[in-house]
Amino acid sequence: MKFSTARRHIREGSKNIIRNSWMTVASVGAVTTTLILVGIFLTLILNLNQVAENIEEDVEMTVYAELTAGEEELNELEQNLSELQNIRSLDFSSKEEELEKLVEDMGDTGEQWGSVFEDSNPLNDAFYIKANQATQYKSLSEQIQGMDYVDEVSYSQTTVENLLSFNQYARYIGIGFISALLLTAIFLISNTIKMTIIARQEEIGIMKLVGAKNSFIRWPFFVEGALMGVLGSIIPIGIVIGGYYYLYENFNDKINMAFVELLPFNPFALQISLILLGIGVFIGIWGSVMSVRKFLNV
Amino acid sequence: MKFSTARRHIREGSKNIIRNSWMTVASVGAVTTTLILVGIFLTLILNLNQVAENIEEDVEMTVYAELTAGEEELNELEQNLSELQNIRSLDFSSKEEELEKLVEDMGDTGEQWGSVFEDSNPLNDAFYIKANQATQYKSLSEQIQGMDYVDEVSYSQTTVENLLSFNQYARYIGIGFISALLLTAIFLISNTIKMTIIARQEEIGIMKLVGAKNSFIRWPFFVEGALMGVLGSIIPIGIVIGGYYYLYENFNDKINMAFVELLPFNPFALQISLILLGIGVFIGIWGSVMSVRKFLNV
Amino acid sequence: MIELKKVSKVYKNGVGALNGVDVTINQGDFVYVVGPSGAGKTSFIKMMYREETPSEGQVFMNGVEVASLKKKEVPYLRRDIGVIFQDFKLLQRKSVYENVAFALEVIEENPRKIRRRVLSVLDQVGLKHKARFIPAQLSGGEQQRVAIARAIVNNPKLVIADEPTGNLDPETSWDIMQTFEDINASGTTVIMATHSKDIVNQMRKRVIAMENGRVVRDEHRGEYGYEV
Amino acid sequence: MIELKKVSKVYKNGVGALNGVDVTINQGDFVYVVGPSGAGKTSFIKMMYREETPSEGQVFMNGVEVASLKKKEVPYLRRDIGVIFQDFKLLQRKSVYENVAFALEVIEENPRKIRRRVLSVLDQVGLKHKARFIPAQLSGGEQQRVAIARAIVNNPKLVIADEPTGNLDPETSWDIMQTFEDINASGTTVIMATHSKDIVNQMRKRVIAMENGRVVRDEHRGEYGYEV
Ligand SMILES: Nc1ncnc2c1ncn2[C@@H]1O[C@H](COP(=O)(O)OP(=O)(O)OP(=O)(O)O)[C@@H](O)[C@H]1O
Ligand SMILES: Nc1ncnc2c1ncn2[C@@H]1O[C@H](COP(=O)(O)OP(=O)(O)OP(=O)(O)O)[C@@H](O)[C@H]1O
Ligand SMILES: [Mg+2]
Ligand SMILES: [Mg+2]
Repeated sequence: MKFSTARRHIREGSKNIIRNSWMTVASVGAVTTTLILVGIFLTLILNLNQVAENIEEDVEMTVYAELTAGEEELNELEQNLSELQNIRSLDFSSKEEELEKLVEDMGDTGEQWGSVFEDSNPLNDAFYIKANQATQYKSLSEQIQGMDYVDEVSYSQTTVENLLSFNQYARYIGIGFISALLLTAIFLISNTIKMTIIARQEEIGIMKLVGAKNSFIRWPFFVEGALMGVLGSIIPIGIVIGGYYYLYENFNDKINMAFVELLPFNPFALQISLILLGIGVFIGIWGSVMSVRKFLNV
Repeated sequence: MKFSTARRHIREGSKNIIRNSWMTVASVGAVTTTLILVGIFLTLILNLNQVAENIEEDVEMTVYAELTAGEEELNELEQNLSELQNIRSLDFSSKEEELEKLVEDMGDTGEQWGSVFEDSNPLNDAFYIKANQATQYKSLSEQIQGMDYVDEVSYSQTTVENLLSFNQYARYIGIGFISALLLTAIFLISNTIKMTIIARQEEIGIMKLVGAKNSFIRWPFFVEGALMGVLGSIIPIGIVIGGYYYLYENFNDKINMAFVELLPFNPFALQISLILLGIGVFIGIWGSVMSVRKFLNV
Repeated sequence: MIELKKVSKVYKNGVGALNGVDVTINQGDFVYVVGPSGAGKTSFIKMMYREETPSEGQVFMNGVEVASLKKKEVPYLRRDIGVIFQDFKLLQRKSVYENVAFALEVIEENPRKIRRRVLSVLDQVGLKHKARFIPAQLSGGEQQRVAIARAIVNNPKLVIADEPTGNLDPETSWDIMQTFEDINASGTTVIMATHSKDIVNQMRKRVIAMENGRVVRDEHRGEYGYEV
Repeated sequence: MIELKKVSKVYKNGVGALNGVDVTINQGDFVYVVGPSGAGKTSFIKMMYREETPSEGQVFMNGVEVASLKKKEVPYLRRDIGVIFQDFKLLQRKSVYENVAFALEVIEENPRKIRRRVLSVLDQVGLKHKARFIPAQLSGGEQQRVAIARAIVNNPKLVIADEPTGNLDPETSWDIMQTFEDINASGTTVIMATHSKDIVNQMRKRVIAMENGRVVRDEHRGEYGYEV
């Protein structure tokens, strides 16, 4: 394609946007509506995902060493533990530290007990382990239980598993929903664009009769589709970013539940804008491609 | 309008559906897609609403009579209570019955205690009250606390209030969502229909030049819109009913949480079908009206 | 009776198509409108059925000023006028039969009568055997004849024909002209814009010659020509 | 060179438009195609630029069988042929200038050349002053001249004109015919379907007369007429 032809296609595509003002409004409207929905859902799901990850990250496993284990044995155990795969962190906490924590947790009564136990500490030395992924605790715990000098491995198994399956479900549903919404959007928009093209079926026919190649006819439609995608994503981006900014400024501090924290505005706003823009442009072009193809074979 | 003319409009409208097969597919497709979403959400929200109502219905308030109150005083209290407004049920449970319940609840250890307390029952006579609506417990409890012979009024205040506000939010969000979805659907579909009419702008212009009144032009479009609505609601009705039937048959028994129970298939399927059909027809006609008007003034 | 009083028309894009046109046409007249391409013939005609309204001056149809009609009244004006448009303006999605029948359906004519009348008019223009076809399946001349059939099907008091024989061979043209003569003889006014020298010169009628939006000649039993 | 060998065409709806047509047209010929409405003139012409393909028989353009062309090759065939369609087929959303320029844009002509050539052709058909208008703002005859300009703008080797003077007054018609003579004199083949007796009889050329889908007469320096 010559440079002058490329310029012509871009000019034509942009002109069409203006000339078929009515159709443009309709198509852009369809893109806008669906992208708003997509944007809201995406924000919701990305934040929920973050919450889920926060929760998963907080899970940890405690390995209690046998009471009889001496320094050497503890070192060996630590060595063995550190050689495990899928481990993100490994911290040692001696029985004295454990006692301190216990005393602290118990408050007033704790102090009395503290002095009682100072000499004959009944607690175990412990290792705190975080796995790379919450799904790995089960197998880790099985491996560790087989090691020497291990008294007990404790991680709230059912909690973790419930949590995991809940998160899993939430993600599946979220992904399913977003996909359904995107499919709907694509369908509706290609539908809309198809119709703008049906309305120009005659025009396309004439172009072909005058000797235009299919690609020559197609290009301005691509440009038009992409432009409509861009136009259609402006309002959704505005709404999502504006709404998120409002939420972030006003509610992030007030939400006092642990784990629940909105994704920081700064990279998130840019990311979601780019995603929405990308989807808009993709849908616009894709809708054009699909529908022009239909009528180029006339 | 003459009868023959009415018949003509219906015939024309139906013919248009077939003639503009491409456009029909596009419009019906848009109706279908959005109605599927609406259908799924409606099902979800109606069921959630039911759950919320079940929960609210289970809330009850206990009024403990003073330990010193004799039969006469209890009768007076019952009289006073039964005169309260907004009360759905009022049951009396004597201190002996209360003890029996307690013993039962406590299981093995209960039996020992039962015999101990048989002679010197430390429990109060109680009245169990259900309000018409969960929101009324607060004011009811205030009224009752002012009555004679009342020792204590107990209803888990915070639980009820949390529940209420949760249900309230859930409903608002649900209604907001459905409305947004419906608006989207209406917008998209009137958009689509508008475009089928843009494509027929020329046709409409010719009709006017040949002496057709606006109403004459409009009617077949109404018929067409209504038919497209009907066609567009078939698949969503099928999906929602089919899916609900499947869920209902397979999962209703397995859901063992209290309060959570799917709405019975039989009236629900019919109701949701009628709602979807109604929305479809309404959207179809409305889309036509809106868009024809635009072009009749050409 | 049709009266144009000092009618001028300037289109939105600034083109002046009519310029002080003063013409009176009586019921039952047969008038040719001739003139070079772009002279304003079609614009002149459009004033009568209110596809366009004058920028200046007035148009009276049977004493009623056309520009003052309410929107609701316009269809009734048009029903009394059969127009053969220069570009046919057929409904592309409807069959030949339906296109012609449409002009009767809008006046809520009885269905049986519609059928009889449409078939008879299609026969008259020689297209009865193509009644079920859609316009795209017809030749240019056939489409033109459908437009003619639609214009005359409801026996209007005025027939306006804009270049009605441009796509017809001489013989078919003469048949159509005969039809116009017949309906004119029965009292219908006929106004016909044409470039056909042969027809104008052989069927001597009143000739209104236009040039640059002005009437440059208006002769009874005139000849084709416009250069003064 | 154009060769039609025993070409028959039956449209999908069962109408037979061509029936065993055998015609050879040499490069540089000037050919009138005449015949009554619905004779098959337009169908005959459509075979050459492959708007339609024969149901039977073959069409060769410069030795290449048209029906055997791949879809991709069809545009190249059409670029060598300038067609004036009976119904103009102008792009309604584009200006006069853009309509004419389109035929040069598709062959990726250099933009400056496009501009020069388009304006010169518009001048030739007398529409330079309306270059910025869209077709709906033109009179019938003006639209027809835009179609003519588009057909000749890229100096095609073959010009096919389907009733190119149907909406033109006699004088403009003669101007257009002069243009066709000129391009024919420079070696371009011209094929013109027409109902204009005057033109055919005064500019004596080869005449192919059709009736009911058959060629009933094929004479050099012939006259208008088809009834055998
Ligand atoms: N809708 C319009 N908008 C702008 N200008 C117009 C419009 N219609 C016609 N014109 C211009 O008005 C002038 C007269 O046009 P009109 O169609 O009346 O000519 P005409 O005599 O019918 O010509 P022809 O014989 O070619 O059909 C022309 O110059 C034309 O370009
Ligand atoms: N696309 C089509 N589908 C079906 N039939 C068609 C189609 N095009 C033309 N016909 C029929 O084929 C026959 C020849 O049509 P054609 O257009 O070739 O005639 P023509 O000689 O050009 O007539 P005119 O002088 O009226 O333009 C006609 O009877 C017409 O009805
Ligand atoms: Mg005209
Ligand atoms: Mg033809």
